[in-house]
Amino acid sequence: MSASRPLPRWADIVLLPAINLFMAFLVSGLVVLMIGENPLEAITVIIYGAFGYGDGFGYTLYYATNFIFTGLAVAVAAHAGLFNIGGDGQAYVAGLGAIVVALALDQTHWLIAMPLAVLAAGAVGGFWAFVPGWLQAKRGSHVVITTIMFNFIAAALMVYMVNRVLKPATTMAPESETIDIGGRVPQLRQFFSFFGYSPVNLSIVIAVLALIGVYILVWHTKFGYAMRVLGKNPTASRYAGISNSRMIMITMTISGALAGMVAINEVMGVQNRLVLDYVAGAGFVGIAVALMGRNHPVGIALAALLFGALYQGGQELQFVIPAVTREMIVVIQALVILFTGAMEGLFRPALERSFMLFTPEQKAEAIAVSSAKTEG
Amino acid sequence: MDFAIMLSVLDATLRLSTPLLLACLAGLYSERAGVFDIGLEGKMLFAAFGAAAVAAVTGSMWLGLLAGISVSVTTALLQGVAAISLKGNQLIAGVAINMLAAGLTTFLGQTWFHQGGRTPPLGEGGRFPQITLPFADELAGVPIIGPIYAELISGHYILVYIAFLAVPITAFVLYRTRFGLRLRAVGENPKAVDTAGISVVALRYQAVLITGVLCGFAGAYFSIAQGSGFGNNMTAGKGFIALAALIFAKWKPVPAMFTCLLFGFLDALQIRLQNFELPVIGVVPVQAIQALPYVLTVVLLAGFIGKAVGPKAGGVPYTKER
Amino acid sequence: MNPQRPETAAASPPPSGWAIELEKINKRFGAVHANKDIDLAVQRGTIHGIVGENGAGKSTLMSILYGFYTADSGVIRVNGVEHAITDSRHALALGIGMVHQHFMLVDNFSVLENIVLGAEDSGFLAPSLARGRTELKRLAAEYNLDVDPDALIEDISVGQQQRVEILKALYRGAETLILDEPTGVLTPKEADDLFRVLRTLREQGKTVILITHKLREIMAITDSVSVMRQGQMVATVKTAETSPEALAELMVGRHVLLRVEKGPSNPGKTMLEVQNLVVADDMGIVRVKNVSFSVRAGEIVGIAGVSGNGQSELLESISGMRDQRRGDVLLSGNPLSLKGDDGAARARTAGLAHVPEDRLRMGLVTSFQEWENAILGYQNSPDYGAGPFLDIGAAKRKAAEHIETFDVRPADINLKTALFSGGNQQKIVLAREMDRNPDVLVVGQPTRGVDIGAIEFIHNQIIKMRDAGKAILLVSVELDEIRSLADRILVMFDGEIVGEADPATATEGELGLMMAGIGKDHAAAPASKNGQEISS
Amino acid sequence: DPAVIYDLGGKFDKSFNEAAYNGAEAWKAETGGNYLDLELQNDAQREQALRRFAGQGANPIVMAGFSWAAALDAVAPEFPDTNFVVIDTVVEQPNVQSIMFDEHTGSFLVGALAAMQSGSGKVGFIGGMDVPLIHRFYCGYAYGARAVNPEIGLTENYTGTTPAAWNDPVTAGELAKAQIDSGVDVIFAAAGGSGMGVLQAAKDAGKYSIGVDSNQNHLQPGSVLTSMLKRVDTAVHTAFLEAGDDATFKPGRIDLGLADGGVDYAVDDNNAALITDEMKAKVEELKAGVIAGTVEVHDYYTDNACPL
Ligand SMILES: Nc1ncnc2c1ncn2[C@@H]1O[C@H](COP(=O)(O)OP(=O)(O)OP(=O)(O)O)[C@@H](O)[C@H]1O
Ligand SMILES: Nc1ncnc2c1ncn2[C@@H]1O[C@H](COP(=O)(O)OP(=O)(O)OP(=O)(O)O)[C@@H](O)[C@H]1O
Ligand SMILES: [Mg+2]
Ligand SMILES: [Mg+2]
Repeated sequence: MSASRPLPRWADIVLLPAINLFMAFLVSGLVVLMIGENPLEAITVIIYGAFGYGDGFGYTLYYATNFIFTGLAVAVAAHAGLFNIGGDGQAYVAGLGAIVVALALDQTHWLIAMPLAVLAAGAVGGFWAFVPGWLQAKRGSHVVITTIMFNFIAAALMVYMVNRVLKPATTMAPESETIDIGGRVPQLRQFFSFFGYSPVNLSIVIAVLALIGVYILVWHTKFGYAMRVLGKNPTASRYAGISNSRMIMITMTISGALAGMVAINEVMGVQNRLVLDYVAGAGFVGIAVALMGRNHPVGIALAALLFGALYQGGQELQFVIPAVTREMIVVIQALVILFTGAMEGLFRPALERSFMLFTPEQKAEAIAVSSAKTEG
Repeated sequence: MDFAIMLSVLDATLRLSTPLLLACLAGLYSERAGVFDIGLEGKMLFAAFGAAAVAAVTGSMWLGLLAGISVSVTTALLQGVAAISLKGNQLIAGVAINMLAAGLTTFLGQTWFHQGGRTPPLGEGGRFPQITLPFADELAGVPIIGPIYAELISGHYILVYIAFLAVPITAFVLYRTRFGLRLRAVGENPKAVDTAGISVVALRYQAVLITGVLCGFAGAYFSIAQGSGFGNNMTAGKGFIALAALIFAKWKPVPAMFTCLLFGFLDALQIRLQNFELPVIGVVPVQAIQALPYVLTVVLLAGFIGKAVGPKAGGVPYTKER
Repeated sequence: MNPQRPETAAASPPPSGWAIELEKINKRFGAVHANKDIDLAVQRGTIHGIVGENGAGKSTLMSILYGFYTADSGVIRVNGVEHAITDSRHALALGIGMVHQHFMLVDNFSVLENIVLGAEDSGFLAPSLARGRTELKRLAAEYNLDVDPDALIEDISVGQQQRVEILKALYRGAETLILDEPTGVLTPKEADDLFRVLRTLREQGKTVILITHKLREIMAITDSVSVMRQGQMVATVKTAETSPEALAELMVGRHVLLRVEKGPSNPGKTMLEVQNLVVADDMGIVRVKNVSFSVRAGEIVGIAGVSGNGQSELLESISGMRDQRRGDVLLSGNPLSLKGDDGAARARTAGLAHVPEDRLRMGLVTSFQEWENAILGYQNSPDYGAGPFLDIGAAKRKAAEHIETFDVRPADINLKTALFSGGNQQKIVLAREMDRNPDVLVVGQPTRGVDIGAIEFIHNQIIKMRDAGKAILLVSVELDEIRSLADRILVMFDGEIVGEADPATATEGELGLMMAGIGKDHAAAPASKNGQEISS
Repeated sequence: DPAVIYDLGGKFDKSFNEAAYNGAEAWKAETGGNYLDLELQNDAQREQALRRFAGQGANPIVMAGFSWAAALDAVAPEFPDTNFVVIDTVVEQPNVQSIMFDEHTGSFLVGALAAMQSGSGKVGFIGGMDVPLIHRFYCGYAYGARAVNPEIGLTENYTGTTPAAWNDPVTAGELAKAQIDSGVDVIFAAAGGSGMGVLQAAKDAGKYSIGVDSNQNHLQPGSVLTSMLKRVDTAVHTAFLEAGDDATFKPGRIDLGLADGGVDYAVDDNNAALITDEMKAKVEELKAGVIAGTVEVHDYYTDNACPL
């Protein structure tokens, strides 16, 4: 037991997650079996639906775009030791920034509207996270509670704004006016017909830039260094002359601004208007994405893609196998989180043991240990 | 506000704070043992479903309650395996449980009852009645005390009384028993517990089991007391509010009760303030009133509570070197 | 005595013989062979010392005996009977108790609760607490171990906490008591008290195993001593038949100078000045009360005192980490602003370097790689990248340089800092703080838990800094260290500087009295008996 | 094959979407034909679902819910040969039929019944999500109550401001209890799935409730005074029968009201005992008046206000 060695790196980051993912699908397969459908067919449909054709892949990417933003939001805060549960609310209110700019500038050109909307959405989302950050830094209020509370407050605020302020008198549905073409983010399909009618849009470029930006920020800037010191050891960061309170406020603001980018994708890229509850829980998926991606941009990109694929593949499943309900999709997603996130250690010991038998010197050690055990 | 309305608000406060209180105490046990639990919501939802499903089929509220508790305990065990034995991330375990509950309850409900995930409405016997305490009717006429006893104290579901009874019991267990001493210790310094020759893992499992039982009560309250039957996602985020209450109360049972009462009160008040007209401003937007409990929580937290420092070893799986 | 103890315990041990025998104990941690074929036998009713460099395997061996680790192979005999000790409960049942290097106490519990934890009589606490209280009173009388049973652990001194650990073991009926570096955190007075307790234990027939880095403690109190080196047992000798020098050589494998060699100081202009400083702690309690002193270039000023008398707050205030209530800290004549929570950065800019008291809590981020810690506090320096960017190459080169000059082992800049031994961690901090050629160096507890080889090195580095004309403020609870390094000694008691002494003339007794708050104005009392007892 | 796409509430919401489902099922039972259906998970799937079904050749495609306007506006021109039917909102495209219900007039009738039934002189309204559509329900209800008793006390509450409000029986139940505590004894629940909580609370307190959309009289027999019917089921059924064929398909806006039975109040065995002949006579008189245009019911949509 004592002599088990850490797994080789590739096994740790590729093999183990693959086994866990396989387990998740195996258990999901049982659920599919329960309703009398063929699990193999189901998985084929999911994979085909998510990656097999342009439209489907486009949808996968569109969902992944949201999850990258919310995942990064959680991750950035996590590096500074802060648990931002408020990504949902931050993304939601950021819609105000996006819609105001988009509607104001929709007679110009997206090259003007989009950058300004990014700033506006970032500012509003950032502000919505800054306040909990400020309360934590100055008043010691636990950021976990305040961000949860701010999710609820955001929901109330947005309903008010949409219904009483943004909704034109002529529309029935609670939604803002529609953005004209000049205020919309171009769709990828305008450049690659491959993507069919899917809503994936240039926001994904922002997402990729955000991934790279966060990587540089966290590991290649002095600010990121300070952030990580704070996250790992707040006493040491004070010792190092880092202003913990300022770091908390700035980090939360960055985190909120990242979450706010969901508004660009949704409001300006897909819906072309502000609708109620357009975030649709992406903020919470972001928590799972960040945790599964180990708070690293590469991991987040992969996890976001996985969840995007599950969302889109799940939708495909509903089309192809009508017996599959949307709740089953949620169950499959939950199982993926459970096996690849929470129970990732399930197969580690077994894997470690089998790896020990691979190289001769480790083999000798393994034998020595097991014989020692029998002696003792 | 006149006396009758006040009674009505306080009466609703008790009803609304009960599930919060049960969930909050549930969370208290595992978090005091060093296991963070954001899966309260999921366990309650599972329990609500299990309770309603069994109560609907058997027509017995007691079997329903038992089922709710068993389902919740099983879920707690699954979470325990992930968070304690497999040393997985406790937060992810909670997130996974919540999602699993959201999906699986509706899915199973639909598969079994074909009512869109709902369970059939419960008849007599399947749902907890409101208990009239002795002499409630006789005393009702007595001024002040009468109505307070008859309307506020009497006439609740038995689970309400259980919830409030659980507070002194929890306080007693935590501060006056061997188990409580060890529980508090393992959340602060598991290594100290280990070197004292007590199994950290066993203790944490026990704590998580109690969490499961209490979440079972809370879930059952939703579906077979307050409601009559299970509805999709009927816990509606109460698990998170309970968690906030737990932090607010600094992980202590009696403050937890007062916090839950406060949250319940704000909720009850919110419901009655929807058309409230302020002198100058006029009718307050309903959204503002609905946001009130949350805003107030933030304000109170910032103004009065200050830093909440949880059990030191919370969130960290215990690894024993061998 | 203790109903929790099963029958397996040595209820009536044989009158003489071995309390503990270890044979061919082996333990590996991955590639590290921490214990190699270790043999050790400890006579009942004696105090047995174990010495060795950092990482020699001492703690591992004792953890095996206490059932915290399981040996890969080997035999353990207790009172001549072989046992496979599976866990701590088992070890306790065999009458083995251990006081760990890092205390295993629950900070927000009372002393009584900590003692009773795990040895409760019944499901309800009240009877256990009542019995604990009486038993505690008895043990306190019998072994001279006074503590307030109702005090919270976080409120009592480290020395008191250690008593609680010992009481915990005795309460459980320990016949053999293992102490892992018990004096590392104690003041001389507290150490004296501890040794008195240990002697009492020996008189009562108990067996004590003592791990320490301080050879004079070995010489003063043990009956026999074992030396470990790189996982092996290299010698076991009667204490009476050896000397500190011989032990040191056995430990390190080379000759070690146990004295600090330094020339006279050559003070220049005042670099650090503290004026009427008043500082409060996190709870708002005033811990530093109107302190004034100054440190000049080229001198080492030592602050002696029992820990918890305001030294920590003083250090934190001088280094910019803690806001002052009143008064000033002047660096090269300029007042240091402590407003906000980034005063430490301003202090560094003003030429101050700070080696913190607690390297793990403050001075290092243990989950970082070594190179990342090599720039902690200096992360904003242009040396480590222009503008907002961090030049990792430059940081790594600097880290490699530190490792080279300070002989940090293993010499691996990419290793996680937690995996370095205490001594090497301390070197990492020192290298970082000394490297910037600061005008003022503030050092807290530089050699806590560090082996003698490393102590020698660290002391020499500090002297070198002084000789290079730096102003050095040294805060230590080790009187020996203060006396051998400082050019002037200030004694701190209850938040105030209660006296100044010349290290050349002041005796340990005089200093000890001042540290206890007696003879506030002038230390004139004769050397106390306690002081002499352990001076070698 | 025809297709129906439910809104986010899900097909078994015991209310609006479920009514659409029932219409489709009725068509299936009647004709033996097959239909496609789909539940949405999020807003982004609207266009995807429309294209998917249209691409598969489904005709007609029926959508339930007021949130379809934008998606349908975008997709309808892409499939000129497919007929679309949307309920509760208006989309002006040559191949789209928009079905609107006069919720205000139906609510007017149940409001009148409520006022007649009330012994306390106070009636209540509990809406689901606080949106204009539900205000329209309320306004009709209030006018109806005032029509029979100008002194009637009215209390208006909403379970919430997010889509979760459609599915929050606990809050709805508490609102009902609060209204009952303040003296209200008849409550109209226009709250989708949340209405269950209102019906339950009224039953527990021995008061009366009014159901919505489908006939909910059977849910708490003897306590549900009546239900405001909004015949989404009939609309879907009719659409399935007629809209698939261009010969019978009628694009443009269609308003269904009292005259054609699109909205109504429900009387069946479960509540026959509650509705006295006198009440029935009065409400039928009002109904005739509304149809004839002699009784005016304010439509919230006309000015986004409910001047009482
Ligand atoms: N938990 C562990 N995991 C892996 N290796 C370990 C662990 N603990 C100790 N070691 C290894 O065992 C060796 C012995 O460590 P141990 O703590 O026993 O040394 P020590 O003699 O007590 O040192 P010190 O004087 O610093 O306390 C170390 O060199 C280290 O390599
Ligand atoms: N978990 C571990 N895995 C691998 N090596 C370790 C581990 N922990 C410690 N070591 C190694 O153990 C050696 C000594 O570590 P040890 O823990 O004994 O020092 P320490 O106890 O911190 O020192 P001190 O007692 O002086 O504070 C170092 O060489 C370090 O690299
Ligand atoms: Mg050690
Ligand atoms: Mg050590």
